[in-house]
Amino acid sequence: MSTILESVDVSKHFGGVKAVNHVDMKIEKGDIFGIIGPNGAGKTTFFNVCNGAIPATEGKVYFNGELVTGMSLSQIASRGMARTFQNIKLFNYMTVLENVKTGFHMHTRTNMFDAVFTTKRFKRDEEYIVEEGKKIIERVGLTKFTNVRAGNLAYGIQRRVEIARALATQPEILLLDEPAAGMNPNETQELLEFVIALNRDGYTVVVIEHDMKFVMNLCRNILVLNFGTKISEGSAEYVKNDPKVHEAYFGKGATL
Amino acid sequence: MYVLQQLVNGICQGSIYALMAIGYALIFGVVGLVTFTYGEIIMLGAFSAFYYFIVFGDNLILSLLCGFVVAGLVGIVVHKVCYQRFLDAPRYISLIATIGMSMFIKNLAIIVFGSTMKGLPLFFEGQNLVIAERTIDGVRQQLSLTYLQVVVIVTVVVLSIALTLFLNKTRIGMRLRAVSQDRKAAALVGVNVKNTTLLGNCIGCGFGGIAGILLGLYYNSIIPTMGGVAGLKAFSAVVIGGLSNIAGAAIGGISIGIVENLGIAFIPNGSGYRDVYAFLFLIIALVIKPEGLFSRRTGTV
Amino acid sequence: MSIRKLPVLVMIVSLLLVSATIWAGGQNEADGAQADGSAPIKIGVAAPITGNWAEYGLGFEVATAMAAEEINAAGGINGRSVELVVMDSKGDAKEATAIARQFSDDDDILAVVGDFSSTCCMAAAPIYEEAGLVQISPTASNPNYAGLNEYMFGVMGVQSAEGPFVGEYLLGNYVGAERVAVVYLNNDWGVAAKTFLIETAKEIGIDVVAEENHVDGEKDFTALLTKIQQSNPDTICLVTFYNECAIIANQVAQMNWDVQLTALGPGASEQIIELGGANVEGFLTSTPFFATNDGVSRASAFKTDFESRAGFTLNVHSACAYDALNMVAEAMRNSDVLSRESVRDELAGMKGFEGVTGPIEFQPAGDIVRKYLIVGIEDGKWVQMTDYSYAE
Amino acid sequence: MKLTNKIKASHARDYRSVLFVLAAAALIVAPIIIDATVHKSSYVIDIMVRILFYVIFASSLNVINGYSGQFNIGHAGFMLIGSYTGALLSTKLGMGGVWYWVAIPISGIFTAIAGFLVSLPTLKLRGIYLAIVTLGFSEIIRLIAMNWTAVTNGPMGVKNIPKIWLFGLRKTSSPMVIYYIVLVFVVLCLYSTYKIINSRVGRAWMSIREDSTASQSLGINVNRYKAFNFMLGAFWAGVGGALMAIYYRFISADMFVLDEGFNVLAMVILGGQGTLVGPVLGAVIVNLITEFFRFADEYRLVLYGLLIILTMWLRPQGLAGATNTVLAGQAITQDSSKKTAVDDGADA
Repeated sequence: MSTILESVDVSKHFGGVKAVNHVDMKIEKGDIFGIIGPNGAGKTTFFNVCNGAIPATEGKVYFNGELVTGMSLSQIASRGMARTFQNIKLFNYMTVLENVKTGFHMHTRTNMFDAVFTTKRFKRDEEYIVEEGKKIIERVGLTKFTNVRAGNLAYGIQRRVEIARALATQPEILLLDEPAAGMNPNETQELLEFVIALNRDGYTVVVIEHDMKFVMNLCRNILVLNFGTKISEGSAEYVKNDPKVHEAYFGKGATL
Repeated sequence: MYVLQQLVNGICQGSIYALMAIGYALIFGVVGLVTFTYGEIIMLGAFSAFYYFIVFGDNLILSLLCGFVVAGLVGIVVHKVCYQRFLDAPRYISLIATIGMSMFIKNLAIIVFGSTMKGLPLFFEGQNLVIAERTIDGVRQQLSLTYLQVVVIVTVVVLSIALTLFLNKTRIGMRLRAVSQDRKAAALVGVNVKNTTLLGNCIGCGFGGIAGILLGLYYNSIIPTMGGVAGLKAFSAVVIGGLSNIAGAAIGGISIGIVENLGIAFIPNGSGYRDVYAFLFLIIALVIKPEGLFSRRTGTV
Repeated sequence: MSIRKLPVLVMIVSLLLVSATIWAGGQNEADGAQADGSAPIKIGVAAPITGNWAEYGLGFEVATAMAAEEINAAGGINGRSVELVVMDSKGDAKEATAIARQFSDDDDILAVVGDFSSTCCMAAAPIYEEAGLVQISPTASNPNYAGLNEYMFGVMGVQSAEGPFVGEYLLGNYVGAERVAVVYLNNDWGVAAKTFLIETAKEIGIDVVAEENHVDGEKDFTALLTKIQQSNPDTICLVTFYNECAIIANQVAQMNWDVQLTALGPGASEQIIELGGANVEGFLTSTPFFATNDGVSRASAFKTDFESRAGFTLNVHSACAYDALNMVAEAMRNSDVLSRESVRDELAGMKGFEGVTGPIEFQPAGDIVRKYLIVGIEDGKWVQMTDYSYAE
Repeated sequence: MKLTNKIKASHARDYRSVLFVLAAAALIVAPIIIDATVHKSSYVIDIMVRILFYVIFASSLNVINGYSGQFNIGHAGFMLIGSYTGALLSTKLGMGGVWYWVAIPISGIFTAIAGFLVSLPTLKLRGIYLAIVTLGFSEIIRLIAMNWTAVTNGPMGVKNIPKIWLFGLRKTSSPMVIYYIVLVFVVLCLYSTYKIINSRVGRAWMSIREDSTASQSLGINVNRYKAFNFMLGAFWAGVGGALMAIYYRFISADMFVLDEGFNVLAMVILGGQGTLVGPVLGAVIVNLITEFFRFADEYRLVLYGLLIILTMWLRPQGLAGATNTVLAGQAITQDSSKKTAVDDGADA
C-alpha cells in the first residue's frame, strides 16, 4: 500500500493561538482513517489545512506524493480530494440532483458557448451527469428525494446528499468532517455501514469525529489531537489503550 | 507652504466627511445593514436647523441639539420601515427599501422645503486663525484655518472620543457593542436586541443630523438634494474605516478629504476628477486590505 | 428556473404591454375628440419638476403658467385660449424622449417649451423634427443644440456673444483686469462659454493665469481656490450657476483673500446675495436682463409677480421660460393658418419681439445673440452698472 | 400510473407550447396592431421600447446579482461603456449604418472586458465591499466620460449618432423599427441566459452564490467563474447600451448617473432576482408605473419611493416569487437559525 495523504510538520497559528502545532500524519491508500480529539483540539483546522481551505503557517502536505501546500481548495479538489463539512454546506435552494450535478463540475467541460449553442459537448455532458448523478443518488439511497430542494431535507439526509455531491467529484480520498454530528443512533449505524461500503468500493476515507465509539468501530487507523498537538497515532486498538488519549478525554487516571 | 495649506484644506473637508461617517459607522455596526437613506437624514438635520434659526434665533448649540433630535426621530421611522422587518433577511432587501425611502424623503422635501438652495446664518464669519504667512514674488501664501473649520475638527474629535467612550464604558454602550458583534449571542445574555438596535440607529441618525447642520454651516448652503453626495462620501469613509469602527470611519473620512484635495492641488485642471480620486483611493485601499484599513474583526457579508 | 416559466413570462410581458397600450390609446382618443375651431390651443411644457433639477423645473412651471394666464386674460390667441400640458422629465433623457413622442402624437399640441438640460433637449430633438414640432428651450446652452435641426430654438443666448462680452467689456474695460483666473462648470454650457471668454480675453491682452473646472453640485472649492491663488490673479471669473457663485464667494472670504470676483451666467440672482451676504459685496456679473422689485419696468412687475407665486426668487432661467412661451404665442397670433409648421416659420421670421429678458430675434440656426448688461452688488443690492449700449 | 403521468406531462407541454407561441406572436404583432388601431402610437411604442431596453439591463444585472450572488450596484457604468463605445465607433470611426451591426457586439465585448477589469479587484471582496467598488467604478467611468474631452466630447455628449442599416429601411430610428431590433436582442439575451444558467457554468455560479467554500471543494475555480459572471453581465449591459445609442441618437454622461444604476437594481429586486422572469417583470412594472404616476405631478417620485418600500414589505423576494433561491427573503430566516444551532458545536 502506498501513502495517499501525508502531512509533515504542519502548523497553523491564528494570531497568537496555535490551533495546530507540528502535526505529522500519514494515510495509506484504501484506509479508513480517523482524526479524533476533544472539542477545540484543532481537528477541523488541521483538516482544513490538509485540503487547502486555509493556508498552513508552516509545514508541508503531500497528496499522492505531490506537494499541495499553498494550493487552493479547488486546486486540491481537482486532484481528487473531496470533503464534506461539519456544518453542512449544501446548496440549499438547489435540488438534490442539481447539487450532485454541480459535483461533476471537474469532469465536464461545457463552457458558455456550448451552453448557448447546445453543442455536442453540452448534450454529452448533460446526459452524462444526469445519468451518473442518478446513479450516485441511488447509491446513497436518496432516489425518492432526487427533485427535492436540499434545504428542505432532514438533517441526516442532508449529510448523505453532501456525501453524494462529494462522490460526484470522483475523488480518490473522501474527507468527512463530523459526519455523525446531530444524528440519532439509528442514523449513525446506517452511516457507519455506508462508509464501510464506500471504502469497500475503493475510496480512502478520512473521518473527523469526537464520538469515540463511532470512530473506534469504523476506523482502522487513528490520529489523536489535543490542543493542536498530536498525542497519539496508530491502529484503533493502539489508540484505545493509549493512556495519553484517556488523559486528554477524561483527565488523569481515567479509563475508557 | 502650498502643500501644507492644501493638506489643511483636505483635513478640514475630510473632517466633514468624518463627521458624517461617524453616525453611519454606528448605524452600520448596530444594524448591520447598508443604508442609502443616511444622506437624507443629513439633509433633514440641516433643514431642521434652518427652521430652528428662523423660529428661535441663532443659537448654535441648541440648533445642534434640535438637529440631533429631529434626525434621531426620523431614524426611528427609517428603522421601523426599512430595517426592523429585514434584519435577518438578505441585505439587499433593506438596501432597496432604503433607496425607496431616500427617494421618498428627498422628493417630499423638495415639495415641503422648496427646491431652491437656502443659506444658514454665518457663524464665526471672517475670523481666521493664520498659522503662518509669507509672500514670495508678490504671491501671498498662507497657512490658515477658519474658526468654523476649527469647530468642525474639534467636533469630530470630541464626538469620536465621546462615542467611543460611550460604547466602551456605559451599560447601554456595551449593549450596543454586544449587538454589533453578535446579535444572537447578545440575545442569549439577555440584551433586548430589538430596542438596542433601534437605539443605536437612532443615535447614529442623530449624529447624521448634527453632521448635516455643520455641513450646512460650513458651506453656508442647504438644499433638499444635498443628501446624495453626502451619503455617498459617508459610506465610502465608513468602508475604508472598516465598516463598524468609529475611529476608523473618522480617519477614513479625513483620508478621503486629503486624497481629494491633494489630487485637485497637483493635477492640472483636475477639480472635475474629485470623486475619481476618492473612489480610486477607496478601491486601492480595499485591494490592499479587503476588510477596510482599520477593521479588527472580519466583515460579514 | 425551469422551462415552464418561459411562456408564462412571455405571456405576462405581452399582456402588460397590450393592456398598457389600450390604456394609453384610450386616453389619447378621449383627447382627440375636441379639435374644433374654438377649442384651446395646447402648448407642451417639458421640465424637470422632480429630481435633482427640480429647482429650475418648478421655475419653468410657474413662469409658463403665468404667461399662459396673462395671454388668456388678454383674450387668448385669436379668440382661442391657451392650455399648457406640463410633463415632468425628471432631467432624464429617456423620459424626455417619451414626452417628445407623447407631444408629437397629440395633434392638438402645436409647440413645446422646454426642456431644461441640453441633454434632454438634444435627445428629444430628432423626434420633434420628425413630427415637425417646435421645441423652444429657455435654457439649453449646448452650442450644438439649436443647429441640430430647423425646429430647435433656444432663447438663452449663444455663448459666442456672452463669452466675448465678459472677456472684453466686463473683465477688460470695466474691471481692467490684468491677471484672470477662470473657474468654470464642467458641462456643455460652461465649456463653451469659458472657451469664448478666454479666447477674447487673450486677444485683448489679459493674462489668463489659471483655468479650473468643477462638477455640478460641488460645494468645496477651497482646494481649487488655494490652487489658483498660487498664480496670483487679480480677478476671478466664475462661469457657473448662482448657487456655486455664492459658495465660492464665501470661501474666498474665509481665505481672507482680497480678489475681484466676476461671473458669467448666474444673472442678477437674489440667491447670490441671500447665500453670500457681505461676502459678495462688489461682485460683478454679466446678465441679459435686469429687474428690481421697484415696479417701474415690465420686467420688474414680472419679477414681483413671479416671486409671490413661486415662493422663491426669480432667476434668469425662469424669465427665459416666460419669454419662450410668449414668443410661441406671438408666433401663433401671426399665423394665418395655425399649424405646427406655421409656428416654426413665424418663430424663425419673428422680428422685434421684446421679452422681459430683452429683445429676442432668432438667427438662422434658431439661437439668439443677446446683448448684455453689467450688474454688481452694492450694499446688499443688485445695481445696474452699464446699459446695453456699453458694448457698442 | 406511469403512462397517465406521461400523458399528463405531454398535455401540459402542448398547452405550454401553445401559450408560448401565442405570447410570442402577441409580442411580435403588438406594435403593428397598436400602430394600426391607436391613432397616436409612437408614444406607446416608445414606452414599449424603453421597457425592452430595461429588460436587457435588468436581466444582465440579474446575471451578476441574482445568479452568482455578487452585489453590483454600479450597473450604470457598464451601460455607459457600451453606449459610448457604440456611439463613438459610429461617429468617429465610421461604423454607422450596416457596420453598426458589428459595432453592437464590439461594444458588448468591450464592456465585457471592462467587466473583467472590475471583477479583478473585487474577486477578493464580498458583499458591501464589492458593492462600493462597483459603485465607485460607475462614478469613475462617468466622470472620465465627462472630462476626457478628446475622446468622448466631454460634457458636450455624442450627437448625430448615425442610424442603423436595416435592409434599406429609411426610418430605422423610429420606435417601431427599434422595437423589433431590440426585441431580437432581448430574446437572444434571455435565451442565452436561460441556457447558460441551466448548464455547468450556471450551476457553478449558483453554487458560488449559495456557498462558495462548498463550491470550491468541488473543484470550482470560484474566482474565474465570478469573473466570467461579471463579463457576461457586462456584455449584455454593453449591448443594451449600444442599442440605446442608435435609438436616442444623442448620449451624454449624465444619462448614466448612479441613480440610473439604482433604478435598474430596483427593477431586478422588485421583480425578483435569481429568476429569469423577475427582472423582466420588474422592468415592465417599474416603467409602466413611473409613466402611470404622471398624474401625481411633483409627487410622482414620492409615490414611487413608497411603492418600492411597500413591495419590500409585502413581497421581499420580489414579484416573481423567487422562493427557490438563497436570495429569497423570509425563507432564509428559519434556515439561518437552524444552521447556527449547529455552529454552536464548532471546532477551534
